[in-house]
Amino acid sequence: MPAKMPLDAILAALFPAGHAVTVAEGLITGEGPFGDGRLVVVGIDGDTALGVEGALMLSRAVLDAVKAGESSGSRAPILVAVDSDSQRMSRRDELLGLNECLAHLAKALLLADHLGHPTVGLIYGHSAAGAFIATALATRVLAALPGADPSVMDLPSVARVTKLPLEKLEAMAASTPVFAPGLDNMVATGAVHVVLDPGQPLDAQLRALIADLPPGDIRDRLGRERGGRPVAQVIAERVVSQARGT
Amino acid sequence: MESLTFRHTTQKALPGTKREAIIGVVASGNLEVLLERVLAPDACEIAIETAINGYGDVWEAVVADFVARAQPGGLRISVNDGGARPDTVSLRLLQGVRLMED
Amino acid sequence: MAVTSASADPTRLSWYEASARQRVAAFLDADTFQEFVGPAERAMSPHLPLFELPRAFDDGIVVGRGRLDGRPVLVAAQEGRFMGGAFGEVHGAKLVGLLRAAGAVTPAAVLILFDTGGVRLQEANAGETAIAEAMRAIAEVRAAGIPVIGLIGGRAGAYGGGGLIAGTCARLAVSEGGRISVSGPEVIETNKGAEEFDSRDRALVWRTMGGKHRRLTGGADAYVADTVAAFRQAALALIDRAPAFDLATLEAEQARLEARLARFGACRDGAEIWVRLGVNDPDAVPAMTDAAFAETVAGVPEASHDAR
Amino acid sequence: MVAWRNERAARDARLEAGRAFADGKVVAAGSVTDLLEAVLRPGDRVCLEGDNQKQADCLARGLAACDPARIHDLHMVQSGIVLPEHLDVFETGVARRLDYSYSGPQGARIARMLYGGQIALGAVHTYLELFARYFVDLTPHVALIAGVSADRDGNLYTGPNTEDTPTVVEATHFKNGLVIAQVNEIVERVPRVDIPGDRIDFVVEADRPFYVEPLFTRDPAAMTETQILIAMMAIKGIYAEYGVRRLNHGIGFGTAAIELLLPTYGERLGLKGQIATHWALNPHPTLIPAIESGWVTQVHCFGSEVGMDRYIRERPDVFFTGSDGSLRSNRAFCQTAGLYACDMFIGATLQIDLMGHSSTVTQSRVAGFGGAPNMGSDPHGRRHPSETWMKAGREAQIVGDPALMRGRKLVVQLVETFGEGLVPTFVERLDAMELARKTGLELAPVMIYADDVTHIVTEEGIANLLLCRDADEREQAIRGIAGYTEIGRGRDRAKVEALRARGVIRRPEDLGISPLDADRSLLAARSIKDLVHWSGGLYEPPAKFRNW
Repeated sequence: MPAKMPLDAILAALFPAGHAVTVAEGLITGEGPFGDGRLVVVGIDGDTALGVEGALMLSRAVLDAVKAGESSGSRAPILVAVDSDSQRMSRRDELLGLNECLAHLAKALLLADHLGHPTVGLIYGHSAAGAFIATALATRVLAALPGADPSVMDLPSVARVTKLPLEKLEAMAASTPVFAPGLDNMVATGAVHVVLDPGQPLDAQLRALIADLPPGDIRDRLGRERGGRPVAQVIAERVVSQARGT
Repeated sequence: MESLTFRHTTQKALPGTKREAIIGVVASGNLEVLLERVLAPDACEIAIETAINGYGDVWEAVVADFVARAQPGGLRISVNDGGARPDTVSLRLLQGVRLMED
Repeated sequence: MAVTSASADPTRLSWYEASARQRVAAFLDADTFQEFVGPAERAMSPHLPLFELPRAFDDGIVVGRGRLDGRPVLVAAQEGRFMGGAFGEVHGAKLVGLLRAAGAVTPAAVLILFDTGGVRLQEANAGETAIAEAMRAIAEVRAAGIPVIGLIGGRAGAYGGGGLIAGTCARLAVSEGGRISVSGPEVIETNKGAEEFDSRDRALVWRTMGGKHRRLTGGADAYVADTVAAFRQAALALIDRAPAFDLATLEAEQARLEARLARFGACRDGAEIWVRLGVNDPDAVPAMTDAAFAETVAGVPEASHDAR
Repeated sequence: MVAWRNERAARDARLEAGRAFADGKVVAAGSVTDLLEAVLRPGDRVCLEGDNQKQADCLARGLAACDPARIHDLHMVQSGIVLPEHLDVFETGVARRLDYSYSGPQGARIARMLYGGQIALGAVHTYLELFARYFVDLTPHVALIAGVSADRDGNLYTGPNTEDTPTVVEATHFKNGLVIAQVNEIVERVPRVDIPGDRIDFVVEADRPFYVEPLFTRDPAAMTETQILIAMMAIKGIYAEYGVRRLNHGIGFGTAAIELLLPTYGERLGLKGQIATHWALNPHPTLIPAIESGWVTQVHCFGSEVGMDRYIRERPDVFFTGSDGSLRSNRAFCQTAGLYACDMFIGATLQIDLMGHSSTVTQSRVAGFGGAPNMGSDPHGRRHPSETWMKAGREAQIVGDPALMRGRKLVVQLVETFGEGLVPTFVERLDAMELARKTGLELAPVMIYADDVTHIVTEEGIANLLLCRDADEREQAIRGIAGYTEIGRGRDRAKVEALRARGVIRRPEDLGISPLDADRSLLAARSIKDLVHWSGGLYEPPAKFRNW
């Protein structure tokens, strides 16, 4: 597996003229000059687990960007950069309503998108489960860098839950992208739209993505085309067409 | 997993006009039964997908008793089984037939 | 308490006990439900056979249209007993398709009857992606002015991605048995140890993520008895009280959740939070009858809001 | 000259040795092992109170920690092998011989240790049988018992779980033995005196409250349609048919379903007051709806049940309670009541053979007996009539002068044809016989012998074995309700139909019951929470049964 590209290097490549993006306790916020305007960056760095405080801090940053867009009339693109753990697993987080906080973060990103902010996810390290859904997966388009390692659950844990031998799961994982961890499988599923080329300027690649945003949610189509989710699009379309019929 | 199919000839068609019904849930020790009125009035086909291998003769007996008792002529019955006991299978089959008779 | 005969009024059916199909049939106006991609279409999981696992004709979710007090609605109901109601490829695609259809058919509401442990591990990537798709679709449906209402009272609760989808809905109704959470108690215990969360302490589980706790803290907007009729009444009331999906709502939610962390961030237990919310006898909350609990909720301003 | 006081002198010597670790009668929890090493002698018969529920766990830990060089080859004579420590003592050599009754939670380990020869097994008893032997040839030298509280004089309050304690103390104290009690707390004055202080030699204040397992709590949420169907058949085909008023229930889901159907299905059949009024039974939470609906006149208990204490206190018309208000249970008396004063025992089992012998033993588990064989036997010492008993007697009577007829106790096995994991309940040969062969037991551990069984109820029907006139009929009656097990499929269909025509076999439809009506909505309570509601909030279920 290629090495993970560090956040510093990513930011340097995105903002050749410098930026005001900071990382505090693993939470990324800030912005920098981008093309004619600015690029807002939020995210998670350093394999950090996302808890209630972190989710609300990121959602605050997203809503601030939306507010700025309201007043300026210019909808800045929002980049959600992720190298995270899963959601923080603790009694306290659940007690305080982690599901609401994560959903709120996702809703903030979806609202930004709805109001015209281009939203782009960038997974450059690990991410999993609720943290992934609330961040990078809540953007219009999700890009990855080689070395990214998204997953829902690692294979030993899958083995424990499904009571299948690890060796068998490993063998199955080689041919079945639908359950196995790893970037290639998330690409095949359609969750990750594109893998960027670290050898080319990142800012240009990002600008190209923003210029050519898909019109809506095309992840199930990608999943069918790439073979990682063979039937989802067909089923969803069948539901839509039956619902539209009388 | 094991697939089993049984075909029976019945003495009569199952009364009622309902085209389709489903009962039960696939879970441990439980099953779902999908009934469709798509066959000739004296024919019944029962296709089973079961999670537990090696009980073909028990299924055969359960199905034969069910057909003799319910006379489900005209029905194609499809079963997804999560390892239900024979009495649960019989019960679900009868519950399904009752829905089709409505 | 329900002491009913087999032929009793189906709306008195226990929500917790009922199957997804029973819930839908008894929840909607009688005989109005029309299913999309029904069981006879045999839209089953293409992946479960690899794991030697049995499939279900509906992949554990029922979707379709019907009427609620005469108003047209779209409805999805998860079957918590099949694979824990978990999101697989087909399961998730059916929900996503229903939500996308809402934009075209403009129902009075979309109702999601949650009963899920989250992502189906055997189809984890498909399930996780479908959850993201569903959340995006809900945002679009809500932005179009159509309320999306979640109902939670099944045996599997609303866990994992299910908890996130629930948090994306405009309104939520929950019963005592309903649980809403991201990580389940067993998952937390497995990862962090029994000192962090003893999953066998059921009372603790419910104080942490159960229906009463969620209602008192504003994590759900209605608390209902465990009957289909009660959920139906709650859904009808919530449809007309759904907040808009706009900046004002999300700013209000941001403030609401920040205030929650500030006030209760140091609490270790649900009962501590209830005290700070002004509940006189927090130890009595778990055993409270539905009526007494409704009275308690009425005295807690934080429980009711438009910030979701 | 013959010495007549050797035992008394030995007892006094033990007492004296023990006093070094006591303040009066009171011993600190940390000194238990020292105390035991002082008072025990190699080869002693020791009763370590392990009841069905209440466990002298602090004393068990102390005993397990004894130095096997000093204390060894003990002969344990106790009803329950429940805690790991109960078997640890055999691994260290502290104990060698064992006579016991019940070993549910340790059933697998005890089987391994029996096969491995680590335990010299005397016998697996029924409760009453073991209690009886305490007074004849298994009298303990030392008894280690458990109670809720004691005063400094040793007056003991057992709490609602009195269970075996009076019997054990009676046999030990009055025959020169030493009694050591662990209590949760030492108090100025006990709520009531269950055991007078002069029968208690040492009192240990335990480091934590004694362990009690909620053995009798069956969650209505887990009851299946099949169990409900079987319960409906039992109520209509047996309780109503024989007018069974005085009875004992086993602890399975089937009988719990019956308890929950009394106020609904039973009410509908007009049976209130006609059946199930007087009970020998632990305080089953699932009996609450029937009690609250006025079905139950009285209940005597073997022991208590976790969470039921407050409820019982508020229902003294129904339960036996002390002057302090809490339940007074007594296993020996309740077993006797079940044996002689009940007209029916109904319970489940794991295996039934073609004659109707039943056993809960499998080759990998030796669960022991507990009380079922007493309850589930027809006592030849009974001399009082009842309608139920006489009707059963008439059905069984085939020869002789009717004036010399005696009644029969109903012994009913309530089973599903397949158990967990599709394991058939009906078998050609009981696993118990293989176990007996492998471990060299003289008696196969049969739970209930065929000649005691009067009825078997499965989801397929009721077999009335009283009406069977020969072994072949009996076999076909059993095959005829054995469903799709190999035994069931091996039936002679013509013979089975003939038995059905005679009423020996009755199918649900013969009883006017449709399997399609067996619905969970018939249960008076469908969850533990419902039981709490029925009890008016008095029932306090343990955490693991809560869903709120």
